[in-house]
Amino acid sequence: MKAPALALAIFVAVPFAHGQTNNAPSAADGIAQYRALLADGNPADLWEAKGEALWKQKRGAKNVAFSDSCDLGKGTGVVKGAFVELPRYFADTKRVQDLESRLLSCMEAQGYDAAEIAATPFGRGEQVNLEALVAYVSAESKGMKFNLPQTRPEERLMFEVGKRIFYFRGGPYDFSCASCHGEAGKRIRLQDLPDLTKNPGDGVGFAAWPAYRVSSGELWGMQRRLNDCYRQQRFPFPGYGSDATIALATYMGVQGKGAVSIAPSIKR
Amino acid sequence: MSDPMRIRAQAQGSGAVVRVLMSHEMETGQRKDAAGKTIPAWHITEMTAALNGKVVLSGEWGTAIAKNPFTEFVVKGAKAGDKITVNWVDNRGDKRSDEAVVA
Amino acid sequence: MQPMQNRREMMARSAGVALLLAGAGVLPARAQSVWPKAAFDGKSIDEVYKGLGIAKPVESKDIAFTAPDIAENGAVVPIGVTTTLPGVKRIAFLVEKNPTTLAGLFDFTDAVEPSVKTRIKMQQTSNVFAVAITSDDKVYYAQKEVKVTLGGCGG
Amino acid sequence: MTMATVMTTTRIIPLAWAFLIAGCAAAPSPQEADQAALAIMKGSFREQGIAKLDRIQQDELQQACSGEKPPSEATAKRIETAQLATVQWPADGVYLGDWREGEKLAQNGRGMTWTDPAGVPSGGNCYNCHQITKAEISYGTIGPSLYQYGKLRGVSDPAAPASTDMLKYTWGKIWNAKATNACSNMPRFGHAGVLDAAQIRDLMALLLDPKSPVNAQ
Repeated sequence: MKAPALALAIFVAVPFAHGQTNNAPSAADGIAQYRALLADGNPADLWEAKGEALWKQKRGAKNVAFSDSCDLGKGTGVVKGAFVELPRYFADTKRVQDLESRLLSCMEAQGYDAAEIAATPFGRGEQVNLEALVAYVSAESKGMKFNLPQTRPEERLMFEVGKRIFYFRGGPYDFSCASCHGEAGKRIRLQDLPDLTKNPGDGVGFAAWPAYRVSSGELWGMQRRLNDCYRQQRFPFPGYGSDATIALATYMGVQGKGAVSIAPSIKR
Repeated sequence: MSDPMRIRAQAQGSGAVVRVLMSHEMETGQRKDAAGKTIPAWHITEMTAALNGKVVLSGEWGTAIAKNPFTEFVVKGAKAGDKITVNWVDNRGDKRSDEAVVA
Repeated sequence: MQPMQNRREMMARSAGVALLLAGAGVLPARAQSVWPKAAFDGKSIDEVYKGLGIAKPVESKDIAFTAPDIAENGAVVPIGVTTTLPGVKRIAFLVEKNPTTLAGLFDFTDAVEPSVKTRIKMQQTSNVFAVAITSDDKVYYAQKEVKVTLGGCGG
Repeated sequence: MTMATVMTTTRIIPLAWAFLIAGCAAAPSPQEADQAALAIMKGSFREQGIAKLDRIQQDELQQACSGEKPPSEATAKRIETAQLATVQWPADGVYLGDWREGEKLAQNGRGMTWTDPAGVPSGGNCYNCHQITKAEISYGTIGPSLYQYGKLRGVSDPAAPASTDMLKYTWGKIWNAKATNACSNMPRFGHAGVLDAAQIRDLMALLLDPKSPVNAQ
């Protein structure tokens, strides 16, 4: 949580005029005001705390802690700064991996069955722990700028693949990611849609996830975010940690180079 | 067992601003599960906050307090190093107590 | 009649707190439950007032009640209240169009500012009330309409 | 579900890497990236509920409209002609239904996701992208505003012969938006079987009936 404003001034910091609620601009103001009020105490904090404990805890059949075993790209046990450089290529798995798929590899090294966890529905079993871990790992890079490596051919291929998947239209509605996120200044209902074909700016789009989702009261990582995008696109189900989702994350992360991460944020 | 609370207490002016996040479902009792059965209400009923062991604020809550409740209040005269303790109990009798030191 | 009911309840509460203070070093848990079931069961503003044993409140400009004009999601509506009224011991939050009207109550001692922020659920667009009760049983309120909208795809 | 579709473990080397011959190329060629993207799409999804894998088998239009840039004018024209031929016009010549039902459909964003049961009629999703009535402030802006749609287009009497062209244009737009704009963001509601003719009549009434709040307010 941020440092609170002056004790009794806390309720006057609402810079929006009341009274006009029947046209679009003031509706947008109203939503901005709502979000400002919410940002003040983000329940993602609860996941962060849990994730930090999990990171340091000896777990799995091999009884090892991530702090002694998990390399997120910055060295074993290093968390700070790792999030804003993912997805990236990992030599041990010979894959480009995003945060969630990398955490799965680390869990596999602890003795867990990664495929089984990937197939577990969101919000159940070890998926609950993954949510806490993504909250913690992302929080440790809060305020840092995205800077995904694009030095290896595998990383460049994933960017190019991600771009193509972003524009891939399918399903009964002919939707692609670009249908909603290909132009600036658009919204669905009252929800602003970041233009993800460019750098949408600090703390927007890729730089705003993981996030606490107010609607479900759950912490969503990018994997779950993309999963629900594809559900709404009327596509079939993207596998957790599948290459299509990692390619998309690579595309968005590279496009967002230099954007400041505010994750874990709070979202509708 | 429930997850720990997050309590932040920050000295400011002549007191301290305390912000508390609790981990709780706060189930309304109005929702139905996939099988159409009503999910029973499950919510925090009472909370207290204490400064150095003395209750300064308490709350009685119903089902319409949002999931993972957030509470912010201002304790007069609290200073750095003072202890803030927060307790809650829910309608199943589960309870939790956590504390933080004013920074 | 109603104020008397309220006084009884306040006395019961004071007794609880006194008991607690007597046990020095004990964790500050309530000695007994004070959860006012009748008030929380209330399905209208009037039923809640009755359940709390308070008279109909009068509107006061000395209660600063903050709530968003529009809530993007009714599941979490951030609200806050602060007041310059003297002797406020309790603040209640009521949502007129929720299935049960009373969302929550906060009880203040002299050791805290009469000011609190919380988050409530709203089933639909409704008036929300912040009702302040003073130690001499005077009752005041402030209100605000919050529009609950559908923010996303709705699928 | 099959575990093989979840490419998360170190045991499975994704097919796409086969395109990185010897790993010496600094950047993949566009063709390599195209092939890798298709292979990865194929390997990354599984069916769930009513959402089967045929949904990522693209038709010609979807393929042509999946580029960073739109297709050539000639291709677009050819697609539009083919799509126009798919439009099924109301057999009885009745274009308008009940605007009240249309408003409900416009509000409804459900249908056809993997969490939707089979056989439940879909909504129109209209407010997700369009302003429609003055009363609903929660509307999207991906599509143009449809507020006063009929009024602004001079439809004061939908039954009058002068209105026929506008009725047909609007019907065609809802049935198959790609008939007039090859890569439109709008779904092909009639053609794709999202909405049936009766539902489209109700949406038509919402837009064109002078008594509908779209035109009357």
